[in-house]
Amino acid sequence: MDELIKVREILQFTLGGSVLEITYMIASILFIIGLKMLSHPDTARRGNIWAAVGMALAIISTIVFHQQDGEHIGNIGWILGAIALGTIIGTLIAKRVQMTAMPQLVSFFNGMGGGAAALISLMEFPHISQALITRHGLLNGQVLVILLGLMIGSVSFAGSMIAYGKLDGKIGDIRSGVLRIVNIALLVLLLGFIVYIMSLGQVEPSNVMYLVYILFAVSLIYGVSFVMPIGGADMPVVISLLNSFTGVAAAMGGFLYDNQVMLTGGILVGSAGTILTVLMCKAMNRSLTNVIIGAFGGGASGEADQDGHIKQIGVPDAAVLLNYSPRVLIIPGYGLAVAQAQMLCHELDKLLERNGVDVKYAIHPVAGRMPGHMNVLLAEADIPYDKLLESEEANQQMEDVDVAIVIGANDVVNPAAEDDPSSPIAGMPILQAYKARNIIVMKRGMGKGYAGIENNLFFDEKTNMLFGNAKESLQQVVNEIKNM
Amino acid sequence: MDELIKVREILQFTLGGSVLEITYMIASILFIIGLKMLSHPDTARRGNIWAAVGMALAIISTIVFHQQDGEHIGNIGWILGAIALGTIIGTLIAKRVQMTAMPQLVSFFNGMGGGAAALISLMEFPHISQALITRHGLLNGQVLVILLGLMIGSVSFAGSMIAYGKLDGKIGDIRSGVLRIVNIALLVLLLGFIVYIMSLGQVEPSNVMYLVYILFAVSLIYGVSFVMPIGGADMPVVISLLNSFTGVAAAMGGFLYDNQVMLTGGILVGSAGTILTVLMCKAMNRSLTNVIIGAFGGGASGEADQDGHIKQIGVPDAAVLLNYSPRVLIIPGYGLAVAQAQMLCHELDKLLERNGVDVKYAIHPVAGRMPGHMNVLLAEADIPYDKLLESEEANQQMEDVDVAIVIGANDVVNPAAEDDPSSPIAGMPILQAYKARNIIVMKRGMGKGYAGIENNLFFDEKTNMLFGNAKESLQQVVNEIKNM
Amino acid sequence: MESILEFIYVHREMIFIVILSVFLGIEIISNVPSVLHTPLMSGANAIHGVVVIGAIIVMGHAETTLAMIFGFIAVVLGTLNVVGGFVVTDRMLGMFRNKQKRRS
Amino acid sequence: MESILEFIYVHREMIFIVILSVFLGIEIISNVPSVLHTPLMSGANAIHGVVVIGAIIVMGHAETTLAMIFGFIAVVLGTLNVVGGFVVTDRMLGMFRNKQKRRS
Ligand SMILES: NC(=O)c1ccc[n+]([C@@H]2O[C@H](COP(=O)([O-])OP(=O)(O)OC[C@H]3O[C@@H](n4cnc5c(N)ncnc54)[C@H](OP(=O)(O)O)[C@@H]3O)[C@@H](O)[C@H]2O)c1
Ligand SMILES: NC(=O)c1ccc[n+]([C@@H]2O[C@H](COP(=O)([O-])OP(=O)(O)OC[C@H]3O[C@@H](n4cnc5c(N)ncnc54)[C@H](OP(=O)(O)O)[C@@H]3O)[C@@H](O)[C@H]2O)c1
Repeated sequence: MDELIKVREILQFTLGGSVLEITYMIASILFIIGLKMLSHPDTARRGNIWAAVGMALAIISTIVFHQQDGEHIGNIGWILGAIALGTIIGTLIAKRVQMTAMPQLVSFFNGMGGGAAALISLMEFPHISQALITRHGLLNGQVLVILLGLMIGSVSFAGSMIAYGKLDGKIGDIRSGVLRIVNIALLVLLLGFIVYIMSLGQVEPSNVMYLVYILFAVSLIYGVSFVMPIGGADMPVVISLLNSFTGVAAAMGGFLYDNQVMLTGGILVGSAGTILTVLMCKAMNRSLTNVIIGAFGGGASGEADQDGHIKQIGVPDAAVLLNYSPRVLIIPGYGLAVAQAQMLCHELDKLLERNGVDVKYAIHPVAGRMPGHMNVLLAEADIPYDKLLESEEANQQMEDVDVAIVIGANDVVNPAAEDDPSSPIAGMPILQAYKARNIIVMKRGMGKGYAGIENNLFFDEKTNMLFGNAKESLQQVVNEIKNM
Repeated sequence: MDELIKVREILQFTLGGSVLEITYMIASILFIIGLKMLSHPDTARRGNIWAAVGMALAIISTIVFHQQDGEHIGNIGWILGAIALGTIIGTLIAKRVQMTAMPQLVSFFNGMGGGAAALISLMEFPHISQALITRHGLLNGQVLVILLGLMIGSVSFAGSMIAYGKLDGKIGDIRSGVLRIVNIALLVLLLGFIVYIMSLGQVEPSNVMYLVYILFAVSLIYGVSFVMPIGGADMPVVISLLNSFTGVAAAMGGFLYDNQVMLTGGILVGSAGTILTVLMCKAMNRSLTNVIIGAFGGGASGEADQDGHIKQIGVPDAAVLLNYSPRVLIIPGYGLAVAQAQMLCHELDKLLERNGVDVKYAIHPVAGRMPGHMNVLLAEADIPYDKLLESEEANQQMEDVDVAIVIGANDVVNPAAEDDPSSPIAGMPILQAYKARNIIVMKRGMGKGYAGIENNLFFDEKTNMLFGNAKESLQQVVNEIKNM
Repeated sequence: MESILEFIYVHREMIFIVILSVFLGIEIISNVPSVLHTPLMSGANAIHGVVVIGAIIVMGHAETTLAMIFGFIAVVLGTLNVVGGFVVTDRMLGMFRNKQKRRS
Repeated sequence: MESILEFIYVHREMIFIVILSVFLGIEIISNVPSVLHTPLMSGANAIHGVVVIGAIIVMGHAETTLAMIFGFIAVVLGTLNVVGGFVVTDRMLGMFRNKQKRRS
């Protein structure tokens, strides 16, 4: 029998078909190599380009060679039009957006992929193989693949849009315990609904399309309510998770069309994305469940004693302190990114170096709002790579640091992570600025960081607060030092 | 048409068939996990067991569930008998053989696998699908897969047997430039022969079986002549290479039977084995071509000036020197392994430690005759892991070492690797024993090491030779120290 | 149950591909430094835009107007994902490419 | 030429499996410490003993005596490869298991 099948497949063989398969193989190899290169600093950019080349190959080859039941791809004009449209819009958006808005952009593009996967499922449901239906009714693999693709794609689409809105400041957080229960209920409902549809037996798929639309709608709702209660600070993790969802949705398409490049591409991203999500959580010292279920920050917890007094410092004093210290460590945080003060930071650093001060930067892995945020910003300002210390290294040297300047950072230097087990950030590895001989904190006021908790470092004996927008404060300090 | 094929496959579906496929999937997963765990020291042993479980599953499931054209596996009695026989012989050999004979054993078992693959191809050639032959003659994928499997399997079988014989001292090296040319000619001949068979057109496979037997014979000859000129010291590399060959041969069987567990298992080993081969070469600072083509050692090259005088040392003096030195470094080599002196070494080390001497071991990656040889031996003697220094670490500390005792090592401490660009070991990273304040060399006489070259270290001012079998010399030194 | 087993049987090779891809994805990523988390996420994001191929197939065989419209939207969305994803990743990596080079 | 393309077309899924396995094998091994080279080689050696499955299939469907004899030999050889390989690897690793534990 095996023979028979092979022979049938052989009869189906066409030159174009095999060229298509070969391009798909090449594309998959390029995806793998691209992903591999993307995970090493030196080769990352080239990796991205290789993957893009693979994608272009796969798309072009599909348009030229793909056949279904002996028919070539039709509507080519419209297809090329749609691709052109997508390309133009995509490039424009991607090129125009500010570096600080990168995470929401990734989320937006991710949502697009999810949406495409959902639409494909919607379109393909009525075309389920008659032979399969005669044999098993709707209880067959094709239906399962289509419905899962629909559900996962829609959740990914809706969730990504909400994540986008949140990061863009358009949507606030809804923190409510009820939503969590609703979410579990919705998920059960969705899965139950898929089982229900599949158990309908020998029906004509087009007759139950309304059920599929309901599934689509509920999935969208679930996507929204899944992301809604998660805090904005956790969005990078959520995006990474949704990213792997879209990967799986794309892979479902691979099953559907017996298309191995969709399958490998999708599953690679699905598994790599899952691991990446876990790695991100680890970097913030949290578990994935904690991110999804336990909303982070938001007033209630972590009551630090606010009785302490804070000590302010003037710009001239700060300048003197910095200029006459042998070793200075700069700790940048989210505030520096918002204030776009990275160039000034570099100016300060060069100035101090010229005056014989040893200046280093301490980069906390989750400083800012996305992983690698600080590295990207400091790199943008041309700060040499060898000046950047990773957390552990910085902490080892902290006791020898004369002045630690905390610029717009808060949570990442909050000693509560080490002292206070009830704190929402308890256990997160921090930069131990409190160990330095002197600390200067530059921020606008006594505003809280993303975790929304008080920071005892600001009340420390050794801490001097320099209030004001990071950019202005830095400018003043720089001017002061120049005039000395 | 796609539909049609799927439907045909569906008709072919049986419960047993799907159980078989599921076990194959599980087995493949276990292979992957096993291999992964095997490459980390902490999990290696468990990894081996997981892989073995996967194999057992795959074998049992094949016997129970496999069907071909609707027929189950027959001759079960004979099959079980063959398995029992293989198991008994395999276990006995594997358990009885000495640790020092491990590499030849691996080679032997590898050859068995290659032989099995070759036999399968021989058996399957007459059964090539009639439909394929009608369509393309012998120029089809099945023939290609069978012939490649035959060739690679036979080469691996014959090569492994020769490697086994060499390591076991049963076969000497034949070093001749002619053999190299013969080898290239043979390889071309083999590939040409495969092309020739495939171009025969519409013939009955059983009518050309004699050609296949010729291919088999020539492949065996090539396997022999491929390994023959390679020096015994390079056998571990060759075995690793042949190991990956057998993997590929097994994968050919996977293509033939549409059997994914054979495919994944075979290819995994094929690719992992290739990388491993490259890594091994790197550890010896050589390239793969250099191993295969450039015969190593063998008299002619590397004329060290033998005019220098050697200085001998007596056992009592050696004992005193060791006992009153603050820091001693032991450099074990192949001679220690042959003399089985690892236990005594540990005794010496404990004795010295008790007398306040700091004793460490320096492990060169290619000391001995297989990678990790020294680690295994020293571990066998219960020497704590933290006493073992890797090459680089040891070299950094070498200048502070009061006495370096070189026990049965030669090439790995030969300064010619650094000084003499014409030396066959030029460029290999060595343990820089010559930097130590004093050197004691324990060996039987002025015999050469595997590379077959003179060692200037023995003529060094600071070197003291203690001639004798490593085990006896060590015993004497230990006794002497005990009596002090 | 039987229909699930049948699905597995018929798609056994696809399932092997899935298994291998899962492990490969994990292996490839598991040692990535945290600096690269964001660009890597973004690059991976672009790769799953391969779903656009499905959209092209749908559209290429669309018969009804509805299918055409949905297909068109799907192709646009998929292309956005692919093109936007790669371009944005490239931009991100462009930021610290030069610095990283010095490191090696 | 056409028959090669046809082979690729018919076995496309198998070829994908090959591609993925190749990358996976490389990824898994690439960071192995040199101490483990020998046991790893030996363990990998045991895994390709999976060829014994092919031998079992041949023997299970053997019709002539010659096929039976060859099949029998193939199964014995394959089993030797599998069993011997795993046992010898286990023995090797047993030697330094305890030491290695302390290390972590
Ligand atoms: N990197 C990631 O991947 C990632 C992802 C998700 C969540 N997070 C979370 O984000 C947080 C990052 O910590 P962080 O220390 O970098 O930042 P942070 O804890 O969010 O604190 C930022 C501080 O900057 C100050 N600030 C804001 N705008 C400023 C301006 N223009 N000039 C000067 N100061 C300004 C704010 O105080 P004022 O209002 O008083 O000025 C605020 O306290 C962590 O909780 C982390 O877990 C990070
Ligand atoms: N580890 C691997 O994976 C591997 C693989 C392939 C090749 N190799 C090669 O093997 C060599 C290993 O270097 P090595 O320094 O360990 O060994 P070596 O260079 O082969 O030297 C061994 C020395 O031990 C002495 N010896 C032999 N039996 C002895 C005994 N019973 N008691 C005392 N001494 C004895 C011999 O001298 P006497 O005859 O004077 O006693 C000989 O000079 C390198 O060239 C390496 O590239 C290693």
